Amino acid sequence: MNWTFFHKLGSPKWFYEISGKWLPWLAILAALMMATGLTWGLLFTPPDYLQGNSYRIIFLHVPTAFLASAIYVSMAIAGAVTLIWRIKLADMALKCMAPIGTSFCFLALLTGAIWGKPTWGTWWVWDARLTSMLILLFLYFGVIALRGAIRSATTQARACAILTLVGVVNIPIIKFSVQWWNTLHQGSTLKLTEKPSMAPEMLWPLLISIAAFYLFFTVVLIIRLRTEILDRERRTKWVRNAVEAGARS
Amino acid sequence: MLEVAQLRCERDDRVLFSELSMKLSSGELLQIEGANGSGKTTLLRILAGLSGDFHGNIFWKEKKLSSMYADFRLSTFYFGHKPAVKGELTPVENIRWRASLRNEAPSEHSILDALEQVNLAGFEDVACGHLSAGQHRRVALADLSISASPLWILDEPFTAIDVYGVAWLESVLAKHVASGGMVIITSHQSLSEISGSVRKVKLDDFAGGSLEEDYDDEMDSGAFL
Amino acid sequence: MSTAHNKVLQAKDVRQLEGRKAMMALIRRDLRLAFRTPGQSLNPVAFYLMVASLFPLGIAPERETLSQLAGGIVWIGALLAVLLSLDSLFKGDNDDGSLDQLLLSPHPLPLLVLGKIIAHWLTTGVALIVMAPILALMLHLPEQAFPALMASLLLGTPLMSLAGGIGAALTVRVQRGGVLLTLLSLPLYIPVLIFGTGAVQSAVDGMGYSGHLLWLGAFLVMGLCLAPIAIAASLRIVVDG
Amino acid sequence: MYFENFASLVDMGGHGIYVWPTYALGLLVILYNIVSPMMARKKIVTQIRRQAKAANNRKKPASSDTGRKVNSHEQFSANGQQQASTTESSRTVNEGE
Repeated sequence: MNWTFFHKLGSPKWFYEISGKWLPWLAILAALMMATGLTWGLLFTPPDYLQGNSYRIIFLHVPTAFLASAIYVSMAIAGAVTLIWRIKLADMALKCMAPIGTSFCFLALLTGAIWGKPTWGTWWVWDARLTSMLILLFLYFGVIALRGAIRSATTQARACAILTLVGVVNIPIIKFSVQWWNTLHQGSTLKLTEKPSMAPEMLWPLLISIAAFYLFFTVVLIIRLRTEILDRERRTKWVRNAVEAGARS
Repeated sequence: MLEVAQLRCERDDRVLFSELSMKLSSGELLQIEGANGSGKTTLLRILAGLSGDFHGNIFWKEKKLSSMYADFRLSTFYFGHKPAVKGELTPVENIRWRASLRNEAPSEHSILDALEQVNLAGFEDVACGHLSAGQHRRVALADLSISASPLWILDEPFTAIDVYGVAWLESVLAKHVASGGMVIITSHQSLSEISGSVRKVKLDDFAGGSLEEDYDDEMDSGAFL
Repeated sequence: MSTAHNKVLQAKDVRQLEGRKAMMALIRRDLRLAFRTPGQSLNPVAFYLMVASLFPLGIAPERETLSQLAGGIVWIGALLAVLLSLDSLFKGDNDDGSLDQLLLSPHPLPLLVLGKIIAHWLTTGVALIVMAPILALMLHLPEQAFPALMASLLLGTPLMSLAGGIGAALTVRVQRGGVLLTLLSLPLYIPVLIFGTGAVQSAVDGMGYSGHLLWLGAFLVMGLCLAPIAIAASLRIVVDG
Repeated sequence: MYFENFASLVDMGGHGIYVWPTYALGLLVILYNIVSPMMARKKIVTQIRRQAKAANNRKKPASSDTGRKVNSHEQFSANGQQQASTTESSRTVNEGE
């Protein structure tokens, strides 16, 4: 296999250049899809026959919940790359993904809680999904706090990589045990998101929102990464030149 | 035996040293000199394998150190700033666990003998917590004198010991070197007593160097941690 | 004559690596350390007793209420006590330079780490297990649940020492890392807590609890295999910086 | 549109008080994710510019190359290489050798 591409991908400078070209297009696409998915879901779909209009929260809740888990897994992959190939860019990605993942995890929890009020009549239910989401939030806090507690950038990178790897091994165990615990304690209640079959007029806007949120994540990740690259590579000539060029243009 | 090529080390946005190359063979003592903060301890921690945060290469027995760690660690004795002596244990017990970590099991007799050498006779059964900091270091030095490791990496071993201790340690170093051992040592002490085989590295000669990395090649080290 | 030069050769040929011996020596050393400072090593146990006695004061002293909660209280108390004790797992070795010697040992680091964890379990976990039935009696845990409580703690406490060791290793160089250590360890403890209290609760309700114990056992095997490696890697990384 | 008028859209059959705040929160989180990195970027860029200026003042502007303008964003790589050779301080360090 030709590793040149891989190495190129790992070069902060190359990434900075290429992402600068892609960013506007990705941003536009994300904005368009987000607007489409959410407006469609909010205004144009019929209400759910059981939950009424409150189910419209799904178009926010499901994408953010998906993303919250997916981002943690991506962080673990970035962590593995950091440990194995020591690619700086992977650690930067790990660092930049953490706050985004945390914010989505937080949003998923909040939307879940608000959704619970009309559905279950209470703001918080120790439902298996919400509980695992809460623990995922702790996992995110841990990664961010650990990075904050360590001074050396190299140590930060490798320590956080280990922590996310441990966390990602732990996630399925947590999900499984919380599910087990949940079935023991409160039988099967009305599930928030698992529908036997979703009507296509509800499914389409949901799929579009999910894709839109993934795109949005990519866009804000790139923005954060570009800043992080400038910060960490500030001693290089190309960063100084890029910053000056940005100032003039 | 131990070879260092083009070593470069940065800490806290400062280049401690760069382009440092040196070689250490059997029967040699390498004294590393430098002002405070010049990176002596950092260099020793790198050489001992405690720190991997550097650029350049280290070879052990003509092979890359990273592929030789098992053999290298079996051959190395590291004496750091902190003496690694437990206050709750007696000097004899301390030497025992330290030796077992190096895969050695010294006899009771040799331990007592070594403790006598460092003027700790009579303290064999006293918990080290009752001893002074200097005496802690002497416990570690007693361990050094009976270790079977050929390569000694010693960070300021002469601090906090008296004139008698200095003379004793010098004789131990001389004996080790004379019998084909290797020593890397940081110290302000003049080691003139040890005949012939002393070489000095002035770390200040390698200090500085530009921090500005300018890598345009995509496969350059700039992409890696 | 050149003895030291011979030593170089010996290093490879004669001296067989005896990692198990080194591990045992490390365990013996840590046990000695614990026995010679009994005040410090009993801290988690005292904490355990206090936490457990706060619950009746804070909730209700009635037999019915307490007997329903007893399993959870004993387990949460044990969990918090282990968390409290973890802070010093590698801190002492880091402060006096022993950690460097541990990392420079030719023996496999995961093995030495496992020794440290075993010693930690012997000094805290075992004490907590011994205390548990007394607390359970005070909290009116139904008699039929005692075997489940003991068995689940027997499997759960070493698991907590193992999993918590990762956090302890990552925070060993962090000043006042206690809260961070708690934050890193808690998510790992949640499955243990769920299955541990689950076993006790099942026994209280007169149902079988072997399923819970089997899961705990499976986790323990997994922890024994993975945690020492993760801890060893974490220690090398953190000491490097 | 599913809703017949604005009032029914706001009310959503009584569920409006749950749905609309949720979407407001969602908007907030989205805005946070856009604004916070942009502010961070601004801060870093100012920092780097300040440091570069300080470094330039320290070094004597020896060659005409240092003052050369970088015209466009795409050009910086080629330019950077040229500048490196002229403004690199006392010594160059080659890792590979």
